[in-house]
Amino acid sequence: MLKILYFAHLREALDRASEDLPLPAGVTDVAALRGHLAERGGPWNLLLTARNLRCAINQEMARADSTIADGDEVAFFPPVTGG
Amino acid sequence: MLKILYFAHLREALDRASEDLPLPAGVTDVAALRGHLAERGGPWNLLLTARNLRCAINQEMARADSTIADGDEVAFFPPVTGG
Amino acid sequence: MTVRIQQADFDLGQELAAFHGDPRIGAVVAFVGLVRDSNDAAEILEMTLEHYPGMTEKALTAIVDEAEKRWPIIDALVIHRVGRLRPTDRIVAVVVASAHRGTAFDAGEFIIDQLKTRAPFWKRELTREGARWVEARETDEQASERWQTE
Amino acid sequence: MTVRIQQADFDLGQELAAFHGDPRIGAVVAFVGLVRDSNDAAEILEMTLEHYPGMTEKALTAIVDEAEKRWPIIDALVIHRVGRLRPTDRIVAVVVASAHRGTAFDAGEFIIDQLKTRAPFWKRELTREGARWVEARETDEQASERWQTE
Repeated sequence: MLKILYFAHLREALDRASEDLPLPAGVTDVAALRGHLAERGGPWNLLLTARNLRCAINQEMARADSTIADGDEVAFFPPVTGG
Repeated sequence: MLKILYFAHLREALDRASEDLPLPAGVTDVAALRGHLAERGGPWNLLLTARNLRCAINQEMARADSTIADGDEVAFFPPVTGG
Repeated sequence: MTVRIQQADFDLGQELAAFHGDPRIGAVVAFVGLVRDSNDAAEILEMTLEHYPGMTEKALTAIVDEAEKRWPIIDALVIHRVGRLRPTDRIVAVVVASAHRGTAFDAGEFIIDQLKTRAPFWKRELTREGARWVEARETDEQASERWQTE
Repeated sequence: MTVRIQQADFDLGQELAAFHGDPRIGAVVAFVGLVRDSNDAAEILEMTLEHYPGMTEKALTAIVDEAEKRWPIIDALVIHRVGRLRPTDRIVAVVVASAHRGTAFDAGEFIIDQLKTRAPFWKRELTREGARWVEARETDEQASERWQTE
Protein backbone atom coordinates (compact mmCIF):
# COMPACT_ATOMS: atom_id res chain seq x y z
CA MET A 1 0.00 0.00 0.00
CA LEU A 2 1.18 3.55 -0.81
CA LYS A 3 0.14 6.61 1.14
CA ILE A 4 -0.14 9.49 -1.32
CA LEU A 5 -0.41 13.14 -0.23
CA TYR A 6 -1.38 16.19 -2.31
CA PHE A 7 -0.66 19.78 -1.30
CA ALA A 8 -1.60 23.35 -2.24
CA HIS A 9 -3.22 23.90 -5.64
CA LEU A 10 -2.89 20.20 -6.42
CA ARG A 11 -4.89 19.28 -3.32
CA GLU A 12 -7.55 21.79 -4.34
CA ALA A 13 -7.69 20.74 -7.99
CA LEU A 14 -7.91 17.02 -7.10
CA ASP A 15 -10.21 17.75 -4.17
CA ARG A 16 -8.15 15.29 -2.19
CA ALA A 17 -5.46 15.71 0.48
CA SER A 18 -4.42 12.06 0.68
CA GLU A 19 -5.29 8.54 -0.33
CA ASP A 20 -4.14 4.98 0.31
CA LEU A 21 -3.39 3.16 -2.92
CA PRO A 22 -2.26 -0.44 -3.37
CA LEU A 23 1.05 -0.28 -5.23
CA PRO A 24 -0.09 -0.46 -8.88
CA ALA A 25 1.39 -3.26 -10.98
CA GLY A 26 4.32 -2.02 -13.03
CA VAL A 27 4.83 1.16 -10.99
CA THR A 28 8.41 1.24 -9.72
CA ASP A 29 9.32 4.92 -9.91
CA VAL A 30 7.84 8.42 -9.58
CA ALA A 31 7.34 8.92 -13.32
CA ALA A 32 5.33 5.70 -13.57
CA LEU A 33 3.16 6.63 -10.58
CA ARG A 34 2.43 10.04 -12.11
CA GLY A 35 1.40 8.33 -15.37
CA HIS A 36 -0.77 5.86 -13.49
CA LEU A 37 -2.59 8.59 -11.57
CA ALA A 38 -3.02 10.75 -14.68
CA GLU A 39 -4.97 7.90 -16.30
CA ARG A 40 -7.85 8.79 -13.97
CA GLY A 41 -8.42 11.70 -16.35
CA GLY A 42 -9.90 15.16 -15.71
CA PRO A 43 -7.91 17.11 -13.08
CA TRP A 44 -5.59 14.10 -12.63
CA ASN A 45 -3.90 15.09 -15.88
CA LEU A 46 -2.15 17.68 -13.66
CA LEU A 47 0.12 14.87 -12.46
CA LEU A 48 1.64 14.97 -15.94
CA THR A 49 1.06 18.57 -17.01
CA ALA A 50 1.63 20.72 -13.88
CA ARG A 51 4.68 22.87 -14.30
CA ASN A 52 7.53 22.01 -11.93
CA LEU A 53 5.51 19.47 -9.97
CA ARG A 54 7.60 18.27 -7.04
CA CYS A 55 7.57 14.83 -5.48
CA ALA A 56 8.80 13.59 -2.11
CA ILE A 57 9.18 9.95 -1.05
CA ASN A 58 9.11 9.28 2.68
CA GLN A 59 9.48 13.05 3.24
CA GLU A 60 12.67 13.40 1.21
CA MET A 61 12.71 15.19 -2.15
CA ALA A 62 12.61 12.72 -5.04
CA ARG A 63 13.15 12.79 -8.81
CA ALA A 64 11.21 11.29 -11.71
CA ASP A 65 13.40 8.18 -11.64
CA SER A 66 13.37 7.74 -7.85
CA THR A 67 12.24 4.25 -6.85
CA ILE A 68 8.85 3.71 -5.24
CA ALA A 69 8.24 0.67 -3.06
CA ASP A 70 5.30 -0.75 -1.19
CA GLY A 71 4.74 1.09 2.09
CA ASP A 72 6.18 4.39 0.87
CA GLU A 73 4.67 7.78 1.67
CA VAL A 74 4.63 9.71 -1.61
CA ALA A 75 3.75 13.42 -1.79
CA PHE A 76 3.08 15.65 -4.80
CA PHE A 77 3.18 19.43 -4.57
CA PRO A 78 4.06 22.64 -6.43
CA PRO A 79 7.31 24.56 -5.80
CA VAL A 80 7.36 25.77 -2.21
CA THR A 81 6.53 29.38 -1.28
CA GLY A 82 7.08 29.71 2.47
CA GLY A 83 9.15 32.17 4.42
CA MET B 1 40.15 79.85 21.33
CA LEU B 2 40.24 76.15 20.42
CA LYS B 3 38.44 73.45 22.38
CA ILE B 4 40.60 70.33 22.27
CA LEU B 5 39.33 66.88 23.30
CA TYR B 6 41.32 63.70 23.95
CA PHE B 7 39.85 60.21 24.04
CA ALA B 8 40.69 56.66 25.07
CA HIS B 9 44.38 55.82 25.63
CA LEU B 10 45.34 59.35 24.62
CA ARG B 11 43.13 60.82 27.34
CA GLU B 12 44.71 58.44 29.85
CA ALA B 13 48.29 59.06 28.74
CA LEU B 14 47.84 62.86 28.75
CA ASP B 15 45.74 62.68 31.91
CA ARG B 16 43.46 65.20 30.25
CA ALA B 17 40.04 64.90 28.61
CA SER B 18 39.85 68.43 27.24
CA GLU B 19 41.38 71.86 27.30
CA ASP B 20 40.73 75.34 25.97
CA LEU B 21 43.71 76.68 24.05
CA PRO B 22 44.12 80.08 22.39
CA LEU B 23 44.79 79.38 18.71
CA PRO B 24 48.62 79.22 18.64
CA ALA B 25 50.37 81.59 16.26
CA GLY B 26 51.22 79.88 12.99
CA VAL B 27 48.88 76.94 13.57
CA THR B 28 46.53 76.67 10.59
CA ASP B 29 46.12 72.92 10.13
CA VAL B 30 45.96 69.64 12.05
CA ALA B 31 49.61 68.73 11.44
CA ALA B 32 50.77 72.07 12.86
CA LEU B 33 48.56 71.71 15.95
CA ARG B 34 49.93 68.22 16.59
CA GLY B 35 53.46 69.57 16.35
CA HIS B 36 52.62 72.46 18.66
CA LEU B 37 51.13 70.16 21.33
CA ALA B 38 54.04 67.68 21.05
CA GLU B 39 56.42 70.49 22.02
CA ARG B 40 55.06 70.14 25.57
CA GLY B 41 57.25 67.03 25.75
CA GLY B 42 56.76 63.82 27.76
CA PRO B 43 53.50 62.05 26.93
CA TRP B 44 52.62 64.85 24.51
CA ASN B 45 55.04 63.31 22.04
CA LEU B 46 52.18 60.88 21.41
CA LEU B 47 50.58 63.60 19.28
CA LEU B 48 53.36 62.93 16.77
CA THR B 49 54.22 59.29 17.42
CA ALA B 50 50.90 57.54 18.14
CA ARG B 51 50.13 55.06 15.38
CA ASN B 52 47.05 55.95 13.32
CA LEU B 53 46.07 58.89 15.50
CA ARG B 54 42.74 60.24 14.30
CA CYS B 55 41.57 63.85 14.37
CA ALA B 56 38.11 65.37 14.10
CA ILE B 57 37.33 69.05 13.60
CA ASN B 58 33.91 70.18 14.75
CA GLN B 59 32.92 66.51 15.04
CA GLU B 60 33.79 65.62 11.46
CA MET B 61 36.78 63.43 10.58
CA ALA B 62 39.76 65.53 9.49
CA ARG B 63 43.14 64.95 7.83
CA ALA B 64 46.64 66.23 8.57
CA ASP B 65 46.14 69.12 6.14
CA SER B 66 42.61 70.04 7.28
CA THR B 67 42.34 73.71 8.22
CA ILE B 68 41.95 74.73 11.84
CA ALA B 69 40.36 78.08 12.70
CA ASP B 70 39.65 79.97 15.90
CA GLY B 71 36.58 78.59 17.66
CA ASP B 72 36.96 75.07 16.33
CA GLU B 73 36.38 71.96 18.41
CA VAL B 74 39.33 69.65 17.71
CA ALA B 75 39.46 66.05 18.92
CA PHE B 76 42.31 63.53 18.92
CA PHE B 77 41.72 59.81 19.38
CA PRO B 78 42.92 56.32 18.35
CA PRO B 79 41.11 54.21 15.73
CA VAL B 80 37.59 53.43 16.94
CA THR B 81 36.66 50.05 18.44
CA GLY B 82 32.93 50.16 19.11
CA GLY B 83 30.18 47.79 18.06
CA MET C 1 19.11 24.27 17.79
CA THR C 2 15.32 24.60 17.67
CA VAL C 3 12.82 24.31 14.82
CA ARG C 4 9.15 25.07 15.46
CA ILE C 5 6.03 25.21 13.32
CA GLN C 6 3.02 26.77 14.96
CA GLN C 7 -0.24 28.59 14.30
CA ALA C 8 0.32 30.99 17.19
CA ASP C 9 2.24 34.23 16.95
CA PHE C 10 5.65 34.42 18.60
CA ASP C 11 7.35 37.02 20.78
CA LEU C 12 10.81 37.58 19.36
CA GLY C 13 12.03 39.31 22.51
CA GLN C 14 11.10 36.24 24.52
CA GLU C 15 12.66 33.90 21.95
CA LEU C 16 15.88 35.94 21.99
CA ALA C 17 16.05 35.61 25.76
CA ALA C 18 16.98 31.96 25.17
CA PHE C 19 20.07 33.20 23.32
CA HIS C 20 21.18 35.28 26.26
CA GLY C 21 23.67 34.22 28.88
CA ASP C 22 26.19 32.18 26.89
CA PRO C 23 29.42 34.22 27.14
CA ARG C 24 30.78 32.70 23.91
CA ILE C 25 28.09 34.57 21.93
CA GLY C 26 29.29 37.87 20.47
CA ALA C 27 26.67 38.26 17.74
CA VAL C 28 23.01 37.44 17.29
CA VAL C 29 21.26 38.04 13.98
CA ALA C 30 17.49 37.72 13.84
CA PHE C 31 15.38 37.80 10.70
CA VAL C 32 11.61 38.23 10.85
CA GLY C 33 9.41 37.88 7.77
CA LEU C 34 6.01 39.60 7.85
CA VAL C 35 2.87 39.63 5.70
CA ARG C 36 2.82 42.72 3.47
CA ASP C 37 -0.41 44.31 2.29
CA SER C 38 0.52 44.04 -1.37
CA ASN C 39 2.19 41.47 -3.60
CA ASP C 40 2.56 41.45 -7.40
CA ALA C 41 0.54 44.68 -7.60
CA ALA C 42 -2.49 43.23 -5.77
CA GLU C 43 -3.81 44.17 -2.36
CA ILE C 44 -3.48 41.27 0.07
CA LEU C 45 -6.40 40.89 2.46
CA GLU C 46 -5.32 37.65 4.06
CA MET C 47 -2.97 34.73 3.59
CA THR C 48 -3.18 31.04 4.43
CA LEU C 49 -0.03 29.01 4.96
CA GLU C 50 -0.14 25.27 4.36
CA HIS C 51 2.68 22.85 5.18
CA TYR C 52 3.55 19.16 5.06
CA PRO C 53 3.59 18.04 8.70
CA GLY C 54 6.61 15.88 9.33
CA MET C 55 8.52 16.69 6.19
CA THR C 56 8.58 20.42 6.92
CA GLU C 57 10.23 19.90 10.30
CA LYS C 58 12.74 17.52 8.70
CA ALA C 59 13.55 19.97 5.92
CA LEU C 60 14.08 22.86 8.35
CA THR C 61 16.26 20.71 10.59
CA ALA C 62 18.34 19.64 7.58
CA ILE C 63 18.82 23.30 6.55
CA VAL C 64 19.97 24.32 10.04
CA ASP C 65 22.24 21.24 10.20
CA GLU C 66 23.81 22.32 6.93
CA ALA C 67 24.33 25.86 8.25
CA GLU C 68 25.99 24.41 11.36
CA LYS C 69 28.39 22.44 9.15
CA ARG C 70 29.28 25.52 7.11
CA TRP C 71 29.68 28.04 9.94
CA PRO C 72 30.71 27.95 13.62
CA ILE C 73 27.20 28.56 14.93
CA ILE C 74 26.63 28.49 18.68
CA ASP C 75 22.83 28.32 18.54
CA ALA C 76 20.03 28.70 16.00
CA LEU C 77 16.25 28.96 15.99
CA VAL C 78 13.66 28.76 13.22
CA ILE C 79 9.97 29.44 13.86
CA HIS C 80 7.45 29.32 11.01
CA ARG C 81 3.75 29.97 11.38
CA VAL C 82 1.00 28.20 9.46
CA GLY C 83 -2.72 28.88 9.07
CA ARG C 84 -4.45 32.21 8.45
CA LEU C 85 -2.37 35.39 8.61
CA ARG C 86 -3.12 39.03 7.90
CA PRO C 87 -0.92 41.93 6.76
CA THR C 88 1.62 42.96 9.45
CA ASP C 89 1.46 39.45 11.00
CA ARG C 90 4.77 37.71 11.60
CA ILE C 91 5.31 34.66 9.37
CA VAL C 92 8.79 33.41 10.15
CA ALA C 93 11.77 34.05 12.40
CA VAL C 94 15.33 32.88 11.93
CA VAL C 95 17.85 33.55 14.69
CA VAL C 96 21.55 32.65 14.64
CA ALA C 97 24.05 33.20 17.46
CA SER C 98 27.81 32.98 16.98
CA ALA C 99 31.07 34.44 18.25
CA HIS C 100 31.46 36.87 15.33
CA ARG C 101 28.99 38.90 13.32
CA GLY C 102 29.93 37.74 9.82
CA THR C 103 28.97 34.18 10.71
CA ALA C 104 25.61 35.18 12.14
CA PHE C 105 24.70 37.33 9.12
CA ASP C 106 25.79 34.71 6.58
CA ALA C 107 24.21 31.74 8.32
CA GLY C 108 20.97 33.65 8.97
CA GLU C 109 20.63 34.66 5.34
CA PHE C 110 21.57 31.14 4.22
CA ILE C 111 18.84 29.60 6.38
CA ILE C 112 16.05 31.89 5.17
CA ASP C 113 17.22 31.59 1.54
CA GLN C 114 17.17 27.79 1.77
CA LEU C 115 13.88 27.76 3.66
CA LYS C 116 12.25 29.71 0.83
CA THR C 117 13.13 27.06 -1.75
CA ARG C 118 13.45 23.81 0.22
CA ALA C 119 10.93 23.78 3.09
CA PRO C 120 7.45 22.57 2.11
CA PHE C 121 5.22 25.55 2.83
CA TRP C 122 2.68 27.02 0.41
CA LYS C 123 1.04 30.43 0.56
CA ARG C 124 -2.48 31.12 -0.61
CA GLU C 125 -3.30 34.82 -0.85
CA LEU C 126 -6.74 36.37 -0.67
CA THR C 127 -7.02 39.47 -2.86
CA ARG C 128 -10.07 41.50 -3.91
CA GLU C 129 -10.13 39.38 -7.08
CA GLY C 130 -10.26 36.17 -5.05
CA ALA C 131 -7.81 33.59 -3.75
CA ARG C 132 -4.61 32.57 -5.51
CA TRP C 133 -1.68 30.29 -4.73
CA VAL C 134 1.55 32.23 -4.63
CA GLU C 135 3.93 31.31 -7.44
CA ALA C 136 7.52 30.42 -6.63
CA ARG C 137 9.92 33.23 -7.49
CA GLU C 138 12.95 32.93 -9.72
CA THR C 139 14.72 35.45 -7.47
CA ASP C 140 14.27 33.10 -4.49
CA GLU C 141 15.71 30.25 -6.53
CA GLN C 142 18.72 32.40 -7.39
CA ALA C 143 19.16 33.52 -3.78
CA SER C 144 19.18 29.88 -2.71
CA GLU C 145 21.55 28.72 -5.43
CA ARG C 146 24.20 31.38 -4.86
CA TRP C 147 25.23 29.55 -1.67
CA GLN C 148 26.33 26.57 -3.74
CA THR C 149 29.18 28.43 -5.38
CA GLU C 150 30.39 30.47 -2.45
CA MET D 1 15.08 56.35 11.85
CA THR D 2 16.38 56.35 15.40
CA VAL D 3 19.90 56.52 16.85
CA ARG D 4 20.40 56.16 20.59
CA ILE D 5 23.40 56.05 22.90
CA GLN D 6 22.69 54.97 26.44
CA GLN D 7 24.18 53.38 29.52
CA ALA D 8 21.07 51.33 30.21
CA ASP D 9 20.39 47.92 28.71
CA PHE D 10 17.69 47.64 26.02
CA ASP D 11 14.89 45.18 25.42
CA LEU D 12 15.07 44.15 21.79
CA GLY D 13 11.54 42.71 21.82
CA GLN D 14 10.22 46.08 22.94
CA GLU D 15 12.36 47.91 20.38
CA LEU D 16 11.12 45.64 17.60
CA ALA D 17 7.52 46.40 18.55
CA ALA D 18 8.10 49.86 17.05
CA PHE D 19 8.76 48.13 13.72
CA HIS D 20 5.43 46.34 13.83
CA GLY D 21 2.24 47.50 12.16
CA ASP D 22 3.53 49.04 8.93
CA PRO D 23 2.07 46.77 6.22
CA ARG D 24 4.82 47.72 3.75
CA ILE D 25 7.38 45.89 5.92
CA GLY D 26 8.09 42.35 4.75
CA ALA D 27 11.45 41.85 6.42
CA VAL D 28 13.13 42.94 9.64
CA VAL D 29 16.76 42.09 10.34
CA ALA D 30 18.13 42.72 13.83
CA PHE D 31 21.76 42.43 14.85
CA VAL D 32 22.79 42.38 18.50
CA GLY D 33 26.43 42.53 19.59
CA LEU D 34 27.29 41.17 23.03
CA VAL D 35 30.31 41.14 25.33
CA ARG D 36 32.13 37.81 25.09
CA ASP D 37 34.13 36.37 27.98
CA SER D 38 37.31 36.12 25.91
CA ASN D 39 39.12 38.23 23.34
CA ASP D 40 42.57 37.73 21.84
CA ALA D 41 43.13 34.71 24.07
CA ALA D 42 42.51 36.63 27.31
CA GLU D 43 39.63 36.24 29.72
CA ILE D 44 37.50 39.39 29.79
CA LEU D 45 36.22 40.31 33.22
CA GLU D 46 34.66 43.62 32.30
CA MET D 47 34.61 46.22 29.58
CA THR D 48 34.22 50.00 29.56
CA LEU D 49 32.90 51.80 26.51
CA GLU D 50 33.82 55.43 25.96
CA HIS D 51 32.36 57.67 23.27
CA TYR D 52 32.53 61.21 21.95
CA PRO D 53 29.18 62.79 22.87
CA GLY D 54 27.83 64.73 19.94
CA MET D 55 30.12 63.35 17.27
CA THR D 56 29.07 59.74 17.92
CA GLU D 57 25.40 60.53 17.34
CA LYS D 58 26.31 62.46 14.18
CA ALA D 59 28.46 59.61 12.87
CA LEU D 60 25.73 57.03 13.48
CA THR D 61 23.12 59.23 11.85
CA ALA D 62 25.39 59.72 8.82
CA ILE D 63 25.87 55.95 8.51
CA VAL D 64 22.13 55.26 8.63
CA ASP D 65 21.52 58.11 6.16
CA GLU D 66 24.00 56.52 3.79
CA ALA D 67 22.28 53.14 4.15
CA GLU D 68 18.95 54.80 3.36
CA LYS D 69 20.43 56.24 0.19
CA ARG D 70 21.80 52.89 -0.91
CA TRP D 71 18.78 50.71 -0.09
CA PRO D 72 14.98 51.17 0.08
CA ILE D 73 14.81 51.04 3.87
CA ILE D 74 11.47 51.63 5.55
CA ASP D 75 12.83 52.13 9.05
CA ALA D 76 16.08 51.68 10.97
CA LEU D 77 17.28 51.76 14.56
CA VAL D 78 20.74 51.85 16.12
CA ILE D 79 21.26 51.57 19.89
CA HIS D 80 24.76 51.57 21.36
CA ARG D 81 25.54 51.29 25.03
CA VAL D 82 28.39 53.07 26.83
CA GLY D 83 29.87 52.67 30.30
CA ARG D 84 30.71 49.45 32.15
CA LEU D 85 29.62 46.16 30.64
CA ARG D 86 30.21 42.53 31.57
CA PRO D 87 30.31 39.33 29.51
CA THR D 88 26.87 38.41 28.09
CA ASP D 89 25.78 42.07 28.28
CA ARG D 90 24.31 43.58 25.12
CA ILE D 91 26.51 46.28 23.55
CA VAL D 92 24.79 47.31 20.34
CA ALA D 93 21.64 46.69 18.31
CA VAL D 94 21.06 47.47 14.65
CA VAL D 95 17.58 46.92 13.22
CA VAL D 96 16.52 47.47 9.60
CA ALA D 97 13.01 47.06 8.17
CA SER D 98 12.28 46.87 4.46
CA ALA D 99 9.91 45.28 1.96
CA HIS D 100 12.32 42.50 0.98
CA ARG D 101 14.81 40.46 2.97
CA GLY D 102 17.92 41.09 0.85
CA THR D 103 17.72 44.82 1.58
CA ALA D 104 17.36 44.30 5.33
CA PHE D 105 20.31 41.88 5.52
CA ASP D 106 22.59 44.05 3.38
CA ALA D 107 21.72 47.35 5.04
CA GLY D 108 21.96 45.84 8.53
CA GLU D 109 25.41 44.41 7.85
CA PHE D 110 26.49 47.67 6.18
CA ILE D 111 25.47 49.70 9.24
CA ILE D 112 27.31 47.53 11.77
CA ASP D 113 30.38 47.27 9.52
CA GLN D 114 30.51 51.06 9.16
CA LEU D 115 29.79 51.62 12.85
CA LYS D 116 32.81 49.48 13.74
CA THR D 117 35.20 51.71 11.79
CA ARG D 118 33.53 55.14 11.70
CA ALA D 119 31.62 55.75 14.96
CA PRO D 120 33.76 57.15 17.79
CA PHE D 121 33.53 54.47 20.47
CA TRP D 122 36.49 52.96 22.31
CA LYS D 123 36.58 49.76 24.31
CA ARG D 124 38.74 49.22 27.36
CA GLU D 125 38.90 45.63 28.53
CA LEU D 126 39.69 44.43 32.02
CA THR D 127 41.57 41.11 32.00
CA ARG D 128 43.33 39.24 34.81
CA GLU D 129 46.53 40.94 33.62
CA GLY D 130 44.98 44.39 33.96
CA ALA D 131 43.18 46.90 31.74
CA ARG D 132 43.95 47.39 28.04
CA TRP D 133 42.46 49.47 25.26
CA VAL D 134 41.15 47.28 22.47
CA GLU D 135 43.12 47.63 19.24
CA ALA D 136 41.28 48.33 16.00
CA ARG D 137 41.07 45.21 13.82
CA GLU D 138 42.26 44.96 10.27
CA THR D 139 39.34 42.59 9.58
CA ASP D 140 36.88 45.29 10.63
CA GLU D 141 38.59 47.74 8.30
CA GLN D 142 38.26 45.24 5.46
CA ALA D 143 34.60 44.54 6.28
CA SER D 144 33.91 48.26 6.14
CA GLU D 145 35.82 48.84 2.94
CA ARG D 146 34.19 46.05 0.94
CA TRP D 147 31.03 48.18 0.71
CA GLN D 148 32.91 50.76 -1.33
CA THR D 149 33.39 48.48 -4.29
CA GLU D 150 30.03 46.73 -4.32
